Amino acid sequence: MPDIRTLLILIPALPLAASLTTALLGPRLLRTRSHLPAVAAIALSFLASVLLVFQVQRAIDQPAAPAAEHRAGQGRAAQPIGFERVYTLWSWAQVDQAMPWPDQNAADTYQPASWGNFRIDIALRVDPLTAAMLVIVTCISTLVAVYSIGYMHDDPGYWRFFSYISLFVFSMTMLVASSNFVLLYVFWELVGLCSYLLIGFWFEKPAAAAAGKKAFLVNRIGDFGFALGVFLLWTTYGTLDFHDTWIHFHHTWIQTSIGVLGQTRLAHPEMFASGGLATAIALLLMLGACGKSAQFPLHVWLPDAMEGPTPVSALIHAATMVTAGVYMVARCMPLFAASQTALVVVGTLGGITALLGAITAITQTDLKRILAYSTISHLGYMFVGLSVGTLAGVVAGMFHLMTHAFFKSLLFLGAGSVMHAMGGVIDTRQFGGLRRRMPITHWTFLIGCLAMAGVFPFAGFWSKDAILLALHQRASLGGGAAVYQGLYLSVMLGVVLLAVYTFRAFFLTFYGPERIPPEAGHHAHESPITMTGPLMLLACGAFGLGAYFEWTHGFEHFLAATPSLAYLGQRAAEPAGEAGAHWGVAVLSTVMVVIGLAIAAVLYLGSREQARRLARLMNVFGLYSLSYGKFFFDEIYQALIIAPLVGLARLCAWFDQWLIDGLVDAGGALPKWLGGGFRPAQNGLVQFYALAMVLGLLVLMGALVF
Amino acid sequence: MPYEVALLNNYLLVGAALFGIGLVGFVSRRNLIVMFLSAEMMLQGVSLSLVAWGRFHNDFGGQLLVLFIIAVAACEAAVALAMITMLFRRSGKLDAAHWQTLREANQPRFHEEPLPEEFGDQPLPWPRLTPAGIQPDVPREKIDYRPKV
Amino acid sequence: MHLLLLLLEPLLKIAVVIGGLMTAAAYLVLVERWMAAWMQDRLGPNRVGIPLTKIRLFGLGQPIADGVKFLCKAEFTQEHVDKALFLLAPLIMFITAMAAFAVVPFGSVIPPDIFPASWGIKEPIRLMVAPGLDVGIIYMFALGSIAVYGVVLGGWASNNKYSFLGGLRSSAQLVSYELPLGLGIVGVLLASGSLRLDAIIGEQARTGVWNILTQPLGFLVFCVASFAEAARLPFDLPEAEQELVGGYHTEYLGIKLMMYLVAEFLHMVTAAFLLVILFLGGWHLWGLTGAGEVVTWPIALLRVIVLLAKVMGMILFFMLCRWSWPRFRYDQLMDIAWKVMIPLGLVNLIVVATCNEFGMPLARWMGVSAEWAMMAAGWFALLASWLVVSLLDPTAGGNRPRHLRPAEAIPADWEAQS
Amino acid sequence: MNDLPIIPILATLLGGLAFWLMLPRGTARGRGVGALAMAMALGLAGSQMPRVGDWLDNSVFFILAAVTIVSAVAAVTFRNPVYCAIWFGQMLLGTAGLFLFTGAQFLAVATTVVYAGAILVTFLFVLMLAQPEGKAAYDRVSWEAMLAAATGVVVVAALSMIIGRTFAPEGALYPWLGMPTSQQLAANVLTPAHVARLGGELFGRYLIAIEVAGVLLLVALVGAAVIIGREKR
Repeated sequence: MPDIRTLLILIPALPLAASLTTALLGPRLLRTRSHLPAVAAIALSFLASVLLVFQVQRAIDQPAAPAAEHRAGQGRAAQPIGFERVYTLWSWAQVDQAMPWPDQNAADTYQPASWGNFRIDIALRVDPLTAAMLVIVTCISTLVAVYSIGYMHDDPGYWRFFSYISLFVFSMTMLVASSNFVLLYVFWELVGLCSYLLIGFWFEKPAAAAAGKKAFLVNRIGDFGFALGVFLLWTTYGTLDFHDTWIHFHHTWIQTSIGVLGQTRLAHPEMFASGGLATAIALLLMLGACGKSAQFPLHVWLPDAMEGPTPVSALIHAATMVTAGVYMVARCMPLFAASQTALVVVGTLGGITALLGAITAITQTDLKRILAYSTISHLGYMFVGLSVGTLAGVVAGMFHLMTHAFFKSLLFLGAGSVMHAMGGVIDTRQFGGLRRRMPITHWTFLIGCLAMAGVFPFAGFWSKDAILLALHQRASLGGGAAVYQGLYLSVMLGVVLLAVYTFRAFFLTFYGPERIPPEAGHHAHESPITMTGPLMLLACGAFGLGAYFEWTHGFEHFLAATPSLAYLGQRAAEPAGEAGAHWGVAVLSTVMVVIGLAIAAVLYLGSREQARRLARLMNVFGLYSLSYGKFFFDEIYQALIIAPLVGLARLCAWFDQWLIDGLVDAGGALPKWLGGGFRPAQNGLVQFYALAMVLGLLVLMGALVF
Repeated sequence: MPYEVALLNNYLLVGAALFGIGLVGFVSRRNLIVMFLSAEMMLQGVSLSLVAWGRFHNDFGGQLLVLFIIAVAACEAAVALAMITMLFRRSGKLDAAHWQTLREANQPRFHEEPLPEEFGDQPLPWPRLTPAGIQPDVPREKIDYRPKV
Repeated sequence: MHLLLLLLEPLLKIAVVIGGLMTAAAYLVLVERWMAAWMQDRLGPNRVGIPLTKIRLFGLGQPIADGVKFLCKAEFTQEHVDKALFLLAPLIMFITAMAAFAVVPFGSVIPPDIFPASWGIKEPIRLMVAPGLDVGIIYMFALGSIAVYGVVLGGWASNNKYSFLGGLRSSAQLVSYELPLGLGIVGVLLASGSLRLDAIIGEQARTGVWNILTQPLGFLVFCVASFAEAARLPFDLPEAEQELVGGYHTEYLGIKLMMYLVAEFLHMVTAAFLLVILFLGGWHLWGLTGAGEVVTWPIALLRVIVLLAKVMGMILFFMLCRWSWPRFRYDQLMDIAWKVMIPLGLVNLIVVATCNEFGMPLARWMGVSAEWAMMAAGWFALLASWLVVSLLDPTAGGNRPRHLRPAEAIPADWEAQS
Repeated sequence: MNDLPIIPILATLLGGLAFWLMLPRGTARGRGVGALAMAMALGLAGSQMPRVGDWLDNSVFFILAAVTIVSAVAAVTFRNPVYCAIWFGQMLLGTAGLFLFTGAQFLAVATTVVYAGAILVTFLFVLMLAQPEGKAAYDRVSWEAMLAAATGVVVVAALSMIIGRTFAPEGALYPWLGMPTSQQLAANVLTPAHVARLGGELFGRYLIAIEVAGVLLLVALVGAAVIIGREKR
């Protein structure tokens, strides 16, 4: 069994190699075989991730590593807790003493001498959080890549697609495996780039190009916040590493730097910044997460991103990339935990997003868009879970992240299958009753819907339940309890909406009279095995994964070995799990789901006349329009931000064109005008040139003589 | 003045004179071939000085430098004659002033003053021989016309 | 007194050389005519003897009569010629031809002991006009290249198409054949290590091996090239009577024509001298002349006689060749120079250089002395080159008139295209 | 102002005037005057030059120098390019003589051989391309004859001034210029084994340079062939 280091390097390296290979050889050599390197590399990457999880699990079970023993007792480093390994491959940049020691902080004697050394190591880390993310990412990627073989089979950009997908897998795995904020930021941007490339994969299509651009620009806002957060981190902590840095010197380990999320700092919470500074850092990081994970003010790009190929929607815009924000918040939980305000803000944003997405999803007619809003909503749940700020909350959020990855990619791929069969049509008004034509898609989609709606015992039930439970517990404690109570209620309400829109989409697609759009042509049949195979595998995951982990508590225990979360668990007074509350929450949520399911069935399984009537009724107060118009976010942004900016840009353009360019042109005209005076010298006569040379010679000789 | 110094002095003066004469030729003459010869003449002037200095310093370096000058002059001759031929093929004359293509766009061409009449292109007469029979009925100009030998 | 003596010696030598050469040239014309007559099985000039008597003296008076005739011709300059250059051209030709003999040794030395002691001559007197010139052979080359001007200028100044064609032909021919001429010499220079002709003879005499024995290929190349340089048949295209009515001297007559003709003969004599000196050992003859610097006067005399005899033999060979081969066509002439003689000269040069550098190891390996090794290499090179040349035959290509196929034919509007 | 060098200045000015008169200007007027003035200028200049050695040396040198300079002037001022080439050839011979006079035997003959070949080809070009009678306008009319002559005179005057200053008796630069004795000269640059020493230097100290010169010749050959060959298409 390969060691952890090898596995950790292999996981990103294989997709990178595949990406380069496909990019270089794809257009000429591989062509329709372009999937081979990508699928093979991602599958191997998945295998390596699974092995890595086993290695990590074994390391957790074993006593602390010998190296750690050596480190123990040095300086202020505490006995390490949890499991983490950092492998520094090489140093990318190093500037010693890039920042002076802050005098006002002189009393703080914890800082080692290397404070302010700006160094960026290409350092890979592995801890349970990373390992879990790696498995989720590579697993979904493998299945989606296999699915894409069928889905993209006659696309002219076949090689390009697989090159991008491999590049994305590389970036995403590096993102979760990187061990400092700079690398995190770099790969954060790189997944953004992949997202942009893949949204605009069919760049000839104006809508796709515009959607790619929009995603990129909206993400820039978030990334701006993220970058500011990183700067603030640097000025606050004097390092950007997650981990403590040790060097081996004279047979002893010497701690040279205390990482932002290093063991030492975790063991001494007073070393974290506090107050306004902590809130600022957390909120800036949260802004980045909002952008990447499509949270409330910045969620507008995700529905448009559905212009990309459906596998991309499934992989990037449902299962993996959009969860990068969740991962980041989970990773930086100690920083968030340092500020109660920040946690409340995160929770509020998540709650707003969850409700907003759910309400919007109810009235959408585009199948993929319904799923997109649902994704937004679920991401909101995850943030709500994280905002609890306890181990249970974080685990619940991450648990939901995992189950959501499975059932949402299942649903997206199912939608893709439908879309494939319908010849690219995805508007639910144009087709229906497909259950007989596409049985496998139908059944797997059903499982996905059940899982998403959170029906017992499907995966979604358990993770959603965990979030609700964590909220419930938190609400019973002090400090913003009212906010968490509100969040709890709104999530409960969201569960109803969730069930409604999920089954609305399901019924609209697979029930009712059979309708097939003319575009479908001869495609209107079940999809090939490369597409249905992943569907079935994902359905298995969506069905059993939640229950398995809930019963074994495997996921929870595994994640709890992550150092930062472990300290969180240690510190926070974990309220004793009251079985009654647990059961109460579960029953309540199940009731909610049943209500929602019933509403959907009544409205959409039959004649759908009620649905129309209800829509008219709702629209009396403009509610239907509000939902159908996606709360008019795009229009509001257009009016409030884009239009003033365009005006400003026009002003700048005028300024540039007339004043700046005028000055520059004047600067250019001056030599031209001066040169005009010398033009006669350039008369093309060789003799004249020779004479000029002689005159120059004479000047030189004159200098010699006189 | 000692012999060696006088020799050097005189050689340098002759070299300078050759250089100057070649210079005047290069600047004023318009025939490409004559310009080429003038350039060579300047090289000769320099060569003369080099040889004299070499002797004055009791060193072969001057002579060897002249040897290299000869080599370079040979290269120059090869390339220059090739170019002269090409230019002649294009324009039909050896006039350096004809080739003003590289002048600035708004600069006028070299203005050629018309030659006085007496230097016009007069045909060379054929040798006048005693008529041996009836004179052919051809105009006189045609008989006498003789652009080139 | 010293200065006068210093001047006297070369002046005396110059006088002897000029006088001798002029006479020799005149009588060589006679010899050539006899030779031609002999080869064509007729009598040749045999009538002119002592004027106003019946004494014929085998026609020995013929050159004198020719000279008198030339001198007495009307000195007529045509109207259409370029008068200055028309006069200058034969002068250049004649002067360069004469001046070339400044560095030619006519023997080795005159020992000082035959002069009266009162004359104060201590050093042996070298039998050449300019013994101090260290660049002898290149000097001859320089004069040879100046001589071309005589031909070209004469052709051009005559203002006559045939003359001009002759001049152009001659310049191309002479420029082309200067290269094999030089290549042929370089081998000899490598072997003897000097540019002086007397040093070259001395080296051959010292080793006793004439250069023709070690460098037959060089001799071949040099011989052919010197035929061409002297514009002797079969290389006499510049003045081919049948084509150019005499070439560059069509318009010449009288003393100017004589200068041309004498100069041509002198070229042949120069070529013969050079061949003898460079390749045939000069004044050296095995067992007769010795090899040392210091000689007694009979040996000195013998050396002069040997040298002149060899030269006479070469001249006869030249004349023999004249009536033995037809004239080359012009393209063949050029092919021989560029495709045969220059490569052969290069081969010779490489062989000689290799022998010079690795001669001793080669000889040791072959178990013979260095001279024998060089000879073997030289003759092997000759045979191999001869084989290669006769197999490939670079000059064979243009022997038939080429008929232009329609595709190759020049289009009617070629002028507009070009 | 008594030490103003009257005669050299006069010679220079006269030479410039003569040059202008002799250059082709589209008219034949004044050419004879120019030639006369040139002869006077050269005579004046020669009278100011220091003597070299005994009368034989002197006469040889001054004859060679006169031939060279006169030929050079003629080569530049003759209208017929054929004559220009001939005069140029004579100038070369004069230069070769000067080389020989200063002991550079090899250079003398090498100059003659190489330039005779090169100039011969040039000469043929003249014969074939130029209008041989010098009838062409560009042979008849110079470009800015006066300006050119004036520039030439200034250049020569400046050069002569520099030379004169260097060797002026009062400047007396030459004592420390390291003048070799005649024995040293005879052992080195005037050695009887002239060519051997020259060759030794050439293939010893200047080996790289001679290789580079060879490459340069090759490149020039190829370049000339390319320039000519391209035009034929």
